[in-house]
Amino acid sequence: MVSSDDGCTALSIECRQHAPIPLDVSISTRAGELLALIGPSGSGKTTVLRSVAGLYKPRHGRISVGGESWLDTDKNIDMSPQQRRVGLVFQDYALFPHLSAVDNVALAMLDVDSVTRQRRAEELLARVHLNGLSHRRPSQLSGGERQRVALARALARDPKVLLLDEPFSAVDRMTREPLKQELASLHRALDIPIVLVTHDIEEAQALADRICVLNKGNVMQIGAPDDLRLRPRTVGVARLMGQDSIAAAEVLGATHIRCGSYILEVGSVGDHEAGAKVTVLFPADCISISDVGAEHTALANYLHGRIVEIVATGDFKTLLMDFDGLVLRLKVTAREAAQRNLAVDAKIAVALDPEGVHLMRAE
Amino acid sequence: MVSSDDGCTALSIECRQHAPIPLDVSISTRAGELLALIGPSGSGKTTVLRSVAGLYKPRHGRISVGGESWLDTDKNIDMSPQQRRVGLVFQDYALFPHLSAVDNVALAMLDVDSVTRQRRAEELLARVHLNGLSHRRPSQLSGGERQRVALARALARDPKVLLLDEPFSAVDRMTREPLKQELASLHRALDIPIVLVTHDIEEAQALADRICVLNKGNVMQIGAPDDLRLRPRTVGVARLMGQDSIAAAEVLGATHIRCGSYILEVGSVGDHEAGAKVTVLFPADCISISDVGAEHTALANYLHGRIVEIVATGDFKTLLMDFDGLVLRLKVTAREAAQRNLAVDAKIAVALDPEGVHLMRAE
Amino acid sequence: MDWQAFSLTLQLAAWTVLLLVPCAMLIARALAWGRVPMKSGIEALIMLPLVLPPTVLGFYLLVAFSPQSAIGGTIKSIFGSAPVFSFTGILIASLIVNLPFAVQPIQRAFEGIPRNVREAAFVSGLSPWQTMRRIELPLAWPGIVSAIALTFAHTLGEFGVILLIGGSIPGETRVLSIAIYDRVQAFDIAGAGVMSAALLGFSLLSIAIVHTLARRRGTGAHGFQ
Amino acid sequence: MDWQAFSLTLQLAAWTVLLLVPCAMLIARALAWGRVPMKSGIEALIMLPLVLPPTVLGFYLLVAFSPQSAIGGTIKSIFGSAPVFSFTGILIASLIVNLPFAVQPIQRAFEGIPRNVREAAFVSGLSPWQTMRRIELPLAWPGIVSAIALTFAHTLGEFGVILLIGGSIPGETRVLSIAIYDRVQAFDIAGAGVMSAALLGFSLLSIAIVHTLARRRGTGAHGFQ
Amino acid sequence: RDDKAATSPSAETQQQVVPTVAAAASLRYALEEIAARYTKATGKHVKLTFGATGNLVHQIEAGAPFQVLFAADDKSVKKLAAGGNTDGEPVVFAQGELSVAAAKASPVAIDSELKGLREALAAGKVKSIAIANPETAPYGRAGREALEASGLLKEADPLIVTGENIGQTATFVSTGAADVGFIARSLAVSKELEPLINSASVNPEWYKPINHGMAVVKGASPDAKAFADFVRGPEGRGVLEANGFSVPKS
Ligand SMILES: Nc1ncnc2c1ncn2[C@@H]1O[C@H](COP(=O)(O)OP(=O)(O)OP(=O)(O)O)[C@@H](O)[C@H]1O
Ligand SMILES: Nc1ncnc2c1ncn2[C@@H]1O[C@H](COP(=O)(O)OP(=O)(O)OP(=O)(O)O)[C@@H](O)[C@H]1O
Ligand code: MOO
Ligand SMILES: [Mg+2]
Ligand SMILES: [Mg+2]
Repeated sequence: MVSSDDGCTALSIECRQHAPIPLDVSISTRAGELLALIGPSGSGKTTVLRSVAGLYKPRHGRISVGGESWLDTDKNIDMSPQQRRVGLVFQDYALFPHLSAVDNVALAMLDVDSVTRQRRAEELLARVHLNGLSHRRPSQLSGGERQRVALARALARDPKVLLLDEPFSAVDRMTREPLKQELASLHRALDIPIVLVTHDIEEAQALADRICVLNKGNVMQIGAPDDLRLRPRTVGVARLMGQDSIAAAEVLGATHIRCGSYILEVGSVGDHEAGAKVTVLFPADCISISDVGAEHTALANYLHGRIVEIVATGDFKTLLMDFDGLVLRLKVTAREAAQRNLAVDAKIAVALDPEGVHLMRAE
Repeated sequence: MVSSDDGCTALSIECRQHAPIPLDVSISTRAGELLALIGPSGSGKTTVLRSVAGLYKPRHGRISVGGESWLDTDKNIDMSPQQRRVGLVFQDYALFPHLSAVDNVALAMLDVDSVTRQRRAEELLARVHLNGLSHRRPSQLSGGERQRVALARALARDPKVLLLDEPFSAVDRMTREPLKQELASLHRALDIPIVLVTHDIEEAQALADRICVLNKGNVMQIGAPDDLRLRPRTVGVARLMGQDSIAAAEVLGATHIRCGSYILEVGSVGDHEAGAKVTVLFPADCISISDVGAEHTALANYLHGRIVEIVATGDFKTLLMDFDGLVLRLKVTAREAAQRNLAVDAKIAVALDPEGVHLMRAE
Repeated sequence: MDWQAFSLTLQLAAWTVLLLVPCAMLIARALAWGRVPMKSGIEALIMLPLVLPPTVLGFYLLVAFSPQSAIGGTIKSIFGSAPVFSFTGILIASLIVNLPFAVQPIQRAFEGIPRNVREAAFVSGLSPWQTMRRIELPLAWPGIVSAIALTFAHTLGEFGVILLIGGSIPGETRVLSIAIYDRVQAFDIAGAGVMSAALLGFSLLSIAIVHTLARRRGTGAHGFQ
Repeated sequence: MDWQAFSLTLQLAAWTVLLLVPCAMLIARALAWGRVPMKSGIEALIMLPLVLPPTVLGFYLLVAFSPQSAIGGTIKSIFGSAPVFSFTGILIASLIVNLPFAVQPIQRAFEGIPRNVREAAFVSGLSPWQTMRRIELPLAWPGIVSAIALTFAHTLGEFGVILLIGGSIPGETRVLSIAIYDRVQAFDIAGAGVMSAALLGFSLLSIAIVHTLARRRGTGAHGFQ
Repeated sequence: RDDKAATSPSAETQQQVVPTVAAAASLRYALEEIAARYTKATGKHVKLTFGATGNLVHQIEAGAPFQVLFAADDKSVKKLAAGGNTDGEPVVFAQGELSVAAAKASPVAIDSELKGLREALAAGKVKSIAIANPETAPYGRAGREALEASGLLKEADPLIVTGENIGQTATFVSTGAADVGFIARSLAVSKELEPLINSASVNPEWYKPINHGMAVVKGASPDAKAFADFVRGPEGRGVLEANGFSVPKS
């Protein structure tokens, strides 16, 4: 069973079906945990949220919150969305088109008396920085404004679970920052599980306690952000997490692999046998730029090659480096790039921290 | 007049009105230029795109493309959306709900014979990585899948201007990367202006030739990405561009300002008078971490203080540093943070490059 | 001008709308979203009164309502009189005849409400009843107005069935359409003309009012974006 | 069973649908989105045939169509015969009577199409005509089916107007509803029953077919998400 | 075959060959029988259309292709003639008799002097009395006169329900929807209605004679005129009398 720790598994989701939308997920979160759900487009993230909210019923499934069973297809339990008390931000907002922003929010609090309701709705709108627009209809609001009304509405219900389907996708950085802080403080204040679907890995890493990676309806990996970033189980997870320095390699022994023309030392090859073909990830953390010319060639994991391409994005530059066919990508600050005179076609040398190098099953 | 360079201003937009949506923009782009339009939620980005497409008619306006006048309220010219030949990705996709993905795309090519049309529609869908889903209806597609159908449809028409309203907001990093590359190669291949509305500054910086910042319907600044990042005209622009190291200061002379308890050397104070109150931005590029303890105190722009907070997001850590009340934010790679043993409450010293420090009007 | 017939006609139309439209909303909603078994069959059944010539329908109702019949007899034993030749009788007939006019437009309107807007209501904790009152009805408003207008107007003009089961009793069953027909039959073309004009003017007025209402309350209902 | 009346009725219903529904689509579309001056007035005017008792309408049509009148005379001088007491006559009457049934549901359906879907069509280069054919009509399909079903069914059962201007001439104007009424008046209840049952069965069948069609083509039309 | 003819290209000529005749509802059974005999005797057909007299007159004035009108009264044919729509003067070809009738299950006893009705009224057992519209249908007018002459009108008036024409009034009575009614004897004695009701002729002194007028419409064909003559001829008279009409000496 899932709730092995102390019985207070806050949200536990199990869904299994083949068609029409393939699903095979089993996720459980602790109360007060913020779980980010990421995965390629069409991987079933929205479907999982809808299942939790009671808007989609998987063929086989068990969903429980704080010990209360919301869905159990074996026992024929299926609570209605109303009974489930979730706050859900729809990917496409799904605002009530005939109601003003404040009424959209107030309507989620029908159990409260009408004066309090209006006041609290206004407060919630202020919290998502929509003061002054509360009497506009959705059709008179911009995309980002609509999304924030949807967020306020989801919070209004005092939910037992908060489900956010890309709640910040339509808002700019300046608007998003305070919203994220709202979410973080909410997360601290409320002792409820929050599931956040997002395409922004940084956002997921910054906000989430754990990240769950979905692909084609399957959970690829679930764990702390750094776990997924540094020790992804598959190449897919690695790429989703923004890691691009990936290469094919062969296991040589307990601490060595052959990668292109290099023999590299690694912390551990895990349970890969000698001779096994593997895929290897070099997380940015384990790559450090050395000074070229210094004769460290004897040193383990010292590579030298050439800069193939430099892509500048804002304060950072992404280097594409070729070490005899082993291609690594590294993001450095513009400052460092300037100090080191990094330029296309310039020679470059890097040292790889053996502990950081991560082996995965071959693709 | 706008088209001063060589008469080949590809797209020129002028819109002015007070109500219901305040607008006062004047933007012109060159053929083949990719212009990113950024700005807070509700600043009028969608409205500008709609005006160009002919779906919104500002009170006063002139819009012309490649010398052809699409709108001129003074001369009573107002071409229909059909005549204008734009490719537009709607913020909310606006797919035809009764048609399959491939038919959605094919319908934008009615001038082509039906066999070619189907083939090209399938090609376009493949280009946005939707192979195999081409016979699904929008209601059977996930959010990101829908968005990509919308992108394919916008490309189908062989447009004279491409207008993209957050075309990647609903797709994950792995799906987005190739799409961005599609866009970049399209941008190189097509000699048409592209206007991209986005909330992702990195995306804007990576893809755009120039960035235009809108706020409340006004153009705040328009220029090359680095221009905006390093020399924003206002604090608003700076923050939108992701720059957070901002402080109040007083101009002392041609090359010096007082900022908190420090007197800092700057490259130039521009046209700010001595004694003027200004707001000063320290772009990340001009901040370098020095070794603490080394007695550089005499050196200009050498600050030492304390690390107040470290926020880890993926490969990076954001340091919040306090130098006697002057608060700076700096994003460093996790590697650098480890090498330097950066930790909360540890002492830290930084040097500020006088050339990088940027002065703005006081807020 | 037969003012009594005029007021009777209005009463009939008003009662028909008042009684029928709420029922029609429930039926239409069930047909739009409910898992109704044999949906097509039921939909066809609702269309039935539209298909049957009014006099045929009238004849069957006459037979059913007469005090000797099972239905008429039962009603008589309960209410003291059979529904034939009474206001109650023509009201029942009018309800039956107008069923399709009331149900069809409302059903279409309900079907037009996006699924996820209703889902949002469920998730916001609105009971099915609250969802109906606060979300579905306002959004279906234009369709409901259509139904009200069609039903009201059609009742004003209803003739065939009432002719058969009404018996043209002044103040009880002689509605305006029957009165007008009488005038035509009696070659009193002028009298028929006056009454027709009155009916016409009144109907035009009420339809215009209802439509204006529809536009007012319906604003934004079409603003799905 | 009066097969002649049966086939005549079908022809009338078919022609009515065929001629009326396309016009209704144009009118409904203009009312839904066009800048029509005096929209409320026009809408009320379209509702008019619904309001007027069929016999009143029939009477006025009778007067208007008679060879002595201006309209009837003109038609006679063009087509060689006045439209009264002919198939053409009852067809014209049927078109007028059914106007509201055809326009209302289609108008509601057009109004329900999201604005940005139409805008997307414009931006995709579809001319207004192509937008109508490829986007609006498919999306308004359920409403159009409603209109077809209402019009077809209502014509099958139409009685009052035809009674007045048709004159019950076998093979020309004696439609099924009139034939049934005739049987009822002749106390040939069995004969009326057989014909009613036939009419009923046929209508139920056609309505069910039309509704199934609606569901088929309409799939996804409500999938706005 | 009849229906074939109607849809064939020669429908127009066929219709001219077979004249269309319009008649009031009260004449239905008598005229159907006469038409059958006419066909038997001459081999020629007529098409019969029945309706309310008022409607039929409107239709003829509007150009309906009816060639002869047999009305339920004499006023309408005179009106038609005054409008110049007839060929020759209208004539009264039959006189109708009024019957009082009730469904077999009705609580009202039926007799010529309306004693049963009087008792039932006194006992409050009558809820409705059906007559045809007195303004437009002569049998309705006669029914009202009979109630007045018998002194029952005051009590009966609130209970009166009116049918559009005499056929519909008979429907009210035969279905039991109305407890009692005044209808044409020609209908009351017809084989369709007879088994359903009890009926009796009303004392003829209680109402003014009911004259059925007939007119040949302008432009009628010789065949139509021949049928009109046949109705007034000996065979027609016989059938009319057998169906409860009396035929005036011409
Ligand atoms: N009605 C349907 N019938 C069949 N397949 C469907 C249906 N609805 C959705 N799908 C498919 O199910 C898969 C999962 O959809 P879902 O919306 O859960 O994806 P998602 O992870 O939320 O994607 P995105 O990030 O693009 O929103 C998609 O591949 C989609 O095409
Ligand atoms: N019909 C309307 N009436 C009045 N104001 C409107 C209407 N439609 C939009 N607005 C307002 O106009 C402003 C600009 O809207 P627009 O959609 O152009 O913003 P945007 O920059 O695209 O925002 P976002 O990034 O959130 O999509 C918003 O403040 C919005 O509230
Ligand atoms: O059908 Mo009549 O005109 O009542 O005898
Ligand atoms: Mg999704
Ligand atoms: Mg926008």
